Amino acid sequence: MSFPVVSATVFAPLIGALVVMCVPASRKEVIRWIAAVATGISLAFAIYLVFAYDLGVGGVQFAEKIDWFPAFGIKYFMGADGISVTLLLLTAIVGFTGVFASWGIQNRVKEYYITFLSLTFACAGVFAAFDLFLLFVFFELAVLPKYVLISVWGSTKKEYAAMKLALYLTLGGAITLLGIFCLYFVAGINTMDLLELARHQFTHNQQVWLFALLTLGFAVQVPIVPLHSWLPDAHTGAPTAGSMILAGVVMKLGAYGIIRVAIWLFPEGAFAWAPVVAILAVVCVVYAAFVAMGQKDLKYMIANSSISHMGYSVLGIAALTTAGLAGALFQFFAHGIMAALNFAIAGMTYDRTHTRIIAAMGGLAKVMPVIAIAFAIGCLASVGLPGTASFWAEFSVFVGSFPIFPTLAVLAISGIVFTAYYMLRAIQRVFFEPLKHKEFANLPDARWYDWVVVSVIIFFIIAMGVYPSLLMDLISSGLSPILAGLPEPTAGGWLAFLGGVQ
Amino acid sequence: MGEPTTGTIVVFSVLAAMVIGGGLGVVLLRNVFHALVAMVVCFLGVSGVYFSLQADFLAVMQVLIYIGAVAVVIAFAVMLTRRGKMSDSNRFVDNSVQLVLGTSVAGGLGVVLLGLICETTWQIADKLPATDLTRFLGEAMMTKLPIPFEIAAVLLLVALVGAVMIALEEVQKS
Amino acid sequence: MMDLSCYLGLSTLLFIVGLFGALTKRSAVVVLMCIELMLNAVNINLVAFSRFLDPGQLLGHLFVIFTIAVAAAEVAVGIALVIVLNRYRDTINLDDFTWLKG
Amino acid sequence: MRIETELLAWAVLFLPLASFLVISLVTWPYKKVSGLVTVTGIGISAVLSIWILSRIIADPTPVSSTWHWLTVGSVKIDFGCLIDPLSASMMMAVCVVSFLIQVYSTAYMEHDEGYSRFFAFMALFTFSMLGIVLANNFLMIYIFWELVGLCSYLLIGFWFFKPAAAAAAKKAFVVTRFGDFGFLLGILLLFHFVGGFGYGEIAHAIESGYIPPVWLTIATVLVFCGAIGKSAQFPLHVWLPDAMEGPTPVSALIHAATMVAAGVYMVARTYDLFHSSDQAMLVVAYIGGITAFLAASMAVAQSRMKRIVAYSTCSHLAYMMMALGLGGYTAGVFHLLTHCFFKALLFLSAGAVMTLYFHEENIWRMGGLYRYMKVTAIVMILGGLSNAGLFPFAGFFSKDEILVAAKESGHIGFYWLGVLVALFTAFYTFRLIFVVFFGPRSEWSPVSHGHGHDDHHHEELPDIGNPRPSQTWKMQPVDPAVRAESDRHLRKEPWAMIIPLSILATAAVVAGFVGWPGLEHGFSSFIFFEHPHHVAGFDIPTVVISHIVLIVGIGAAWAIYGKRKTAADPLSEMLGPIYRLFERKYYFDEIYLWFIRRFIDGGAAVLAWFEENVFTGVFANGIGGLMMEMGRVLRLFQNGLVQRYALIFFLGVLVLVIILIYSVPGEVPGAIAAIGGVK
Amino acid sequence: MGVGLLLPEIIACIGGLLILTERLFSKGEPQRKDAAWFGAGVLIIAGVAALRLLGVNETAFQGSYRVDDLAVFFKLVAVAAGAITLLFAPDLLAQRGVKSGDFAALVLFAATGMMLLPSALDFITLYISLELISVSFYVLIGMQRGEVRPAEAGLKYLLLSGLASAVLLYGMSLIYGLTGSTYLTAIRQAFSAGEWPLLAGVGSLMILAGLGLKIYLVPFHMWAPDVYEGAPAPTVAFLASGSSAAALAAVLRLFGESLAGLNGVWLPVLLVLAVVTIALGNIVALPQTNMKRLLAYSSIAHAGYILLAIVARSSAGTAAVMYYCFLYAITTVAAFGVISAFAETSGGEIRSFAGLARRSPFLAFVMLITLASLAGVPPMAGFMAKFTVFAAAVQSGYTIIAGIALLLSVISIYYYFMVIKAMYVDEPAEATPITCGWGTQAALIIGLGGIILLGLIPWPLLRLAQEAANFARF
Repeated sequence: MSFPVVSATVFAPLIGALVVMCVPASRKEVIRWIAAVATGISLAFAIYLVFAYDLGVGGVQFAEKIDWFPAFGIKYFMGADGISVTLLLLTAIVGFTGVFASWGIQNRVKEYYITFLSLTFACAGVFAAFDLFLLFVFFELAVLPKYVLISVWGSTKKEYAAMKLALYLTLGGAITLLGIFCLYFVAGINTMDLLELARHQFTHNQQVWLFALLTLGFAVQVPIVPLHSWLPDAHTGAPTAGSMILAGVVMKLGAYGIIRVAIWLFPEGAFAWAPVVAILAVVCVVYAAFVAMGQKDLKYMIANSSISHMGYSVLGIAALTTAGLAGALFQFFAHGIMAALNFAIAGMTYDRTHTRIIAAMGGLAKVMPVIAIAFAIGCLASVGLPGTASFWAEFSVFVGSFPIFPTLAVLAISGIVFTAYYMLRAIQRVFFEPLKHKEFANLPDARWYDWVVVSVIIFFIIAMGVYPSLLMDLISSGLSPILAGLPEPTAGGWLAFLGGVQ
Repeated sequence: MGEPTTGTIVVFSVLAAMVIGGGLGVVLLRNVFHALVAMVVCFLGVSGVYFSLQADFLAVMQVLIYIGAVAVVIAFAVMLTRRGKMSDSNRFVDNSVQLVLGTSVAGGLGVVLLGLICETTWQIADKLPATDLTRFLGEAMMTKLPIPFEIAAVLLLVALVGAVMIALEEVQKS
Repeated sequence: MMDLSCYLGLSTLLFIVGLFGALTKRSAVVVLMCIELMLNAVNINLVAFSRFLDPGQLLGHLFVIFTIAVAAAEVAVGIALVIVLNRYRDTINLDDFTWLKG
Repeated sequence: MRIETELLAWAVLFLPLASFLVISLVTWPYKKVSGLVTVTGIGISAVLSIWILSRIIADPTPVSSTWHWLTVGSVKIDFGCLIDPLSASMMMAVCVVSFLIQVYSTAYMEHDEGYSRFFAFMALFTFSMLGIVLANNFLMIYIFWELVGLCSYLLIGFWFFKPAAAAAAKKAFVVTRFGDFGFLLGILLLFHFVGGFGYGEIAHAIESGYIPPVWLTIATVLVFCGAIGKSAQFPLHVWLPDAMEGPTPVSALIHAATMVAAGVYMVARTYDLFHSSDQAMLVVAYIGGITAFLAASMAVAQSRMKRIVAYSTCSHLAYMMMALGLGGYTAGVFHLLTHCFFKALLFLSAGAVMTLYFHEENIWRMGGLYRYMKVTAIVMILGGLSNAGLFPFAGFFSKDEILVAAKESGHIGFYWLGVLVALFTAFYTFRLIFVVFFGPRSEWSPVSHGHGHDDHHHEELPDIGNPRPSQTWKMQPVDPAVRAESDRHLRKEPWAMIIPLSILATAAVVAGFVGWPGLEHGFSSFIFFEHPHHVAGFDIPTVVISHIVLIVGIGAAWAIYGKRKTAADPLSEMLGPIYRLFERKYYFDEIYLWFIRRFIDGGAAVLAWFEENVFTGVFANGIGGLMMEMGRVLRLFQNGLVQRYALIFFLGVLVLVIILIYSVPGEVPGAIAAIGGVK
Repeated sequence: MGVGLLLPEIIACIGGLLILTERLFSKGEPQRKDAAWFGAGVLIIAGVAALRLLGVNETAFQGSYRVDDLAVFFKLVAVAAGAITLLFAPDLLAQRGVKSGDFAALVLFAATGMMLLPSALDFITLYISLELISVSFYVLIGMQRGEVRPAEAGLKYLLLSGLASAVLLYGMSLIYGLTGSTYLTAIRQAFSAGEWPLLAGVGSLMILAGLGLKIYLVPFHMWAPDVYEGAPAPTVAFLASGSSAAALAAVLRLFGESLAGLNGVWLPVLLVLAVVTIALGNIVALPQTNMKRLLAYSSIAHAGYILLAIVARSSAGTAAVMYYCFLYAITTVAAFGVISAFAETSGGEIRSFAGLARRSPFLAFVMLITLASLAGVPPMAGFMAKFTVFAAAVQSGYTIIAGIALLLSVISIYYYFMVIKAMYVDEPAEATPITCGWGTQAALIIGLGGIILLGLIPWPLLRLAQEAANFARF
């Protein structure tokens, strides 16, 4: 087997963590740089994958297979198809910038970076695993670091938030695990290899129920309303980089699971449940948007807006059309980096002003122009402005879902207005208007490491906004096998009455 | 094995009376010494039962061990831990719930077991046991069950040493 | 001679009496005594069975030998513990031993 | 060698973007350089655009070029430009006007610390508008549409530290976004039926009737929503007056050439679509008519210079919409082009007045300024005449064509509405001019704060609104001596202002001649829909009517304001409540605000409460707490009494035995098998 | 080769005797630890001897004793648990004035019992080995002096398991009476017809109750929390890991094989009790403030998981049980190793864990991994164990039961993570760093390595278990 690029991408942060373990806790600078290098290597590999992946060939490339747990036909099967590559890139970006976003942390730096790096590792692993068990292992692997990260370095209600997150995610994990057992024994071909499982023909009933079970499990992680209650607290409680990776990557794990496992293995089930999923998705979009509007705390607002944005993804998934799914996956990437940016900014302002209450800030743009501009870009990205990656994501979700669920799509699209409303209001109240407090008058603007975070993320936001096909083609090629199993999409199943465009 | 003769019936009822009476005595007598004596009576009754079952060896062992060892040890324990007036040294628990529930559970279990035992049919093998029982048992012990035999030895050792470890050094200390 | 169920009934009664005492008596020593009663009941069972059902092997007899030994051992240790507790707490009433709970 | 036209077009499009990038990445620390970059960048674009226009005039066959941009499943997305007479001339107008505004701004923004930022944004703004102009498919137009929205946000909120400006920027973006919501839906609907975004494809689909008529109408109306938002048509016009919080050049750019023009241009651009559905056309016409009247009437009662001009813009755009809705394609587009020039002129001159006059905006603090700023006054009067549509000014030709078109369309009601609006136009335009330049100086005129123009944005001048007799005595009249002193600080217009102003003035005067009725190869034979629409000559009655109206309007203005003594608006006395209605903009803002507060914010608050108390309170904490309580209760069984434990032990045994007895022995009892679940 | 089969037990037993005799002649100053380490060595040798028995598949002493891989596997569990315990025990006992010799000897005897029990193929051997374990533990629990709690715990354990063994015996006597034999094989044949009187059911239930006490089966679990809290940590470590494993082996033999004909009776009972056990263990653990009690309830919950695998009644299930026992043994021993390293002075209050990460990163890390493993967080061993168990349950069709169990297991995250929080988030009451003897360190490192390695490379051990399970029939 040639050099295991995928494993290298995934494991680089873990190795970094192990190295950090060996460094005395007092050498903070060294530790930070080790972390930066580790994630940097991972990022480099991820970018290499993006360009090395052969679209002509398609399918799973750079595969690495080792028997691990033969009793259950479990393999260590890592690989990369278009989707994995995209999401690995996302993870690498967020991980890399996350390291710099937490450069300012002084308290227990060593443990911090160990936790953070292992979290990055776990998330990356999910996207690269093509063995169901392995995927689940990475999935669960992420819970503990999240808990520690939030409960040790978090801020408001951190312990409550951390525990809530742990419980919710474990709940989701438990349901998923049950689903995995069922599908494993129902298939009865003694393998956890996704490719082989995808080839196996499940009966219609099996598909319907297994899809429901697995999706329910993954939905907690997405999160889909009403299983979302953990998210705002967790995102708010987490330290800056924690929020970044939570919103940027962790939220994607669940939705990725839905696509990679539930839909791929059980297309008919997906088709049967699509209307329900779609309705929930729209509820996410609109409900979360309104909740975000009602928030006084900046991070709570961003967190809720994240739920709203993931709603678009789920809608695209429910549409089960190429455009819809591609849009959903592109939204993973777009929202991933965009949310990371927003949380990074929220963190920077919090570090300086020591408040997150929107009303308490104001006029900061004069004091910290760079941060203000970055936040503006982040907000505009989340408004889905053309020129940012999010535009393409949302647009193709709309294109993909509109013919299937016209009415729901219209409701979802109305979200763009609300988003604009509260996002711009946030900018206005935080950065515009005259300076509210004199003591804010001489706060420092972005430091060099803030510059790294901001510039890297903004670069990708704009680059993918201008040249989306780089990832879109990867995603489409990754989707082709999944779509192959899907029946021909038709308007809204039993929800056709929602709008007879057909 | 034919119908029981009146003699056996009488003997059995006497023994039964000793056993049950002794048992009840342990539970009901207010003075713990009397309870102890009742227990001895009960044990004697049991060994009598063994005799009636042609288990002479066991009967003897019963007397030796239970009455010769167990009862004595318990007697020591009662001595060592005695306090207050003896006449009221063997009381029921105060907690009435415990009392009621305990009684009813025990009673219930008894009813159920007795009922089931009565309605169960046993395949009686009508043939007599070996004549020299002790020998038979000894051989069986050595051929069939050497392991339990050894373990029993270890177990008794453990018990002895353990008892010493737990209690004795305390005595020296204090 | 008497038939089997008489012996079984007898042993059951003894068992129940012992159980009753074990559940309701206050003094640890008496509870130990009651447990002994229960074991005796079992022994009656075993002996009766082996007499009536397999006179050939008399496994019950063998079993009884061991139960008697074990019973003795248990009593020894139990008494030791009771004495220790009595030394600390100046009581052998089980309902006083509630330091450990919850 | 000959350079391809589309290549030139791309150059025109991307030069402003380039200058934006250069400024924001490189030259932002150096004010002068940044200004220069934008001016040169857009200057070159202007030259190129004129060149392109000349080529198109020579050979009007449309040129287009396309890059493939993105493929999502079956969706193909192109990035292409379409150069035909319409886009070429619009491009020319945009570039030229924008260029002149940039030049003007170098003087206007001289003392602003955001100088570089300003020019960067202006360049981006121009780029976005050019994108709309050149777009050859709906998605692309939508993209640049949004970018225009972004730029307007950035520029209106340019002085973000002014609460009013920040609020106005947000308002503009969100309100137009509301229109874009419809626009996007329309595009998606069309795509759903057509399977593509290109104008060509859609036109073809319409011809071959792929689209059911009812859906066609719906789609068209939805697309028009976009135009309503951007062109500030009723009922989404509310953002427009607030948008005046931005620097004047921005207002000029927004209102003359770019943002609001985009709506009209889009309708003209996609005219196949609109023309294919009569109901949609009617909608356009009605919206236009209503807005034209509303805006004109509001303009009558405003007291802030820029707002008056802004409403005038609004009503003129509505005019164009009306024309397009009534099938007067050429007329509408023609008015769009001429309007670019004279409206830019009006704004810039208004800006000149303000910047020279200590950044005072309230016309009631002015008066008799003619003798201080003659050039400005003259160009403004020229612009005003063009605006009011006096022969032979540019406005005249286009306006008359619209009236003629209305007449021909048979909807005579719109004709008279147009006339009425013309009357209003004449009146408010000259109300403005008379109050500002003639008559006595207002006794509340501001005094100079020395030359410290840098900090002038920070202090908010008290807004006296329209002083009414009831209010006049409350004011603190300025001591004449002080005023005389400060008047000495009044500057003359710098050349950077004079030159653009005069160029625009010339354009405003002569631009109309290209549309001289009956002219061979005139405008009507250059830009037309389907077939050229030739007018033999002037439609005399219309000309007469419009001039009567004009004279009446100006006369009334003179009668009321020309000879006024006080700084009170006599009209408020005459009209009373109606005046108040005009002044308060028909209370649209109040109504909308009430709606938003009540439903949007209210709903948000309710849902936030719900989130906190139901999802968190009941679901999460509730279940957790329940578990914990169960734990505490069950814990009580573990009370340390060993006999209690024994009791529970034997209770367990007893219960099990009893269950055993009462359950069917043998196979696994049915109930339990059920628990076991299914294999 | 009768004796050869008994080699491990004999080694352990003789080791114990040697230590005792040495005690007689030595001054026995309490600081000596060598006896314990000697004991550990003996156990390791016994383990080696046991390993050599792998693959031999013989029944001896007229069918009363059987050595097959299943038995050997459980012997190994006992050996491992005992050896690790003996490594870290003396560090604590030395402070408590307990002669490590006494402790070691008793551990060896208990281990002997634990090694015999899985091989016992008739009631008598089974009962006597069980009692050997119990009696040794009465002493192990109660021997620590200078404190009353151990004695109280000891007495409670003694009384309850005395009653339990009375019930067990009664049940055995009934079965004996109905089948005329105490040999499991004979009993198996007797019930193979599937026809059986009600009394047989009662008897099997009584046996279940008697053994249920040892395997924490609700409602026979009540002793566990008190004993865990009262007894010294090393004792609990061995009790929680070894004795329940041995008892489970007995359950496998008895119910899986010899009472298979009666499964109409005990299968549903176990099914329900398993769920109840999981629920109760997890829920009552929530409000606990004492680490040892908390672990007691977690043991109860884990017993429930294991029961699911027993209920599955497939070779996969049996394998899962064995596998789980091994991993759980190591994990628990490690956990109590940490407790005995520092928390015993405070009686194991969770409060005393506050800020452990500052005071001793090593201990905190071990505890972290251990708790993660108990909580079933991959890639720790505990996760793999849970995985196999639930897989077995689902495979046998108990999908819904498994689902309920999984959901209940989510609760456990709360209390495990609360401890993690205490260790890593809270501020330490006193900042004095904690040092632990190298015996403890060695034990903990072994435990840590076991947890992580067996989690990452679960296959070899699981294969062993599966092969054992495949010919656990007799």
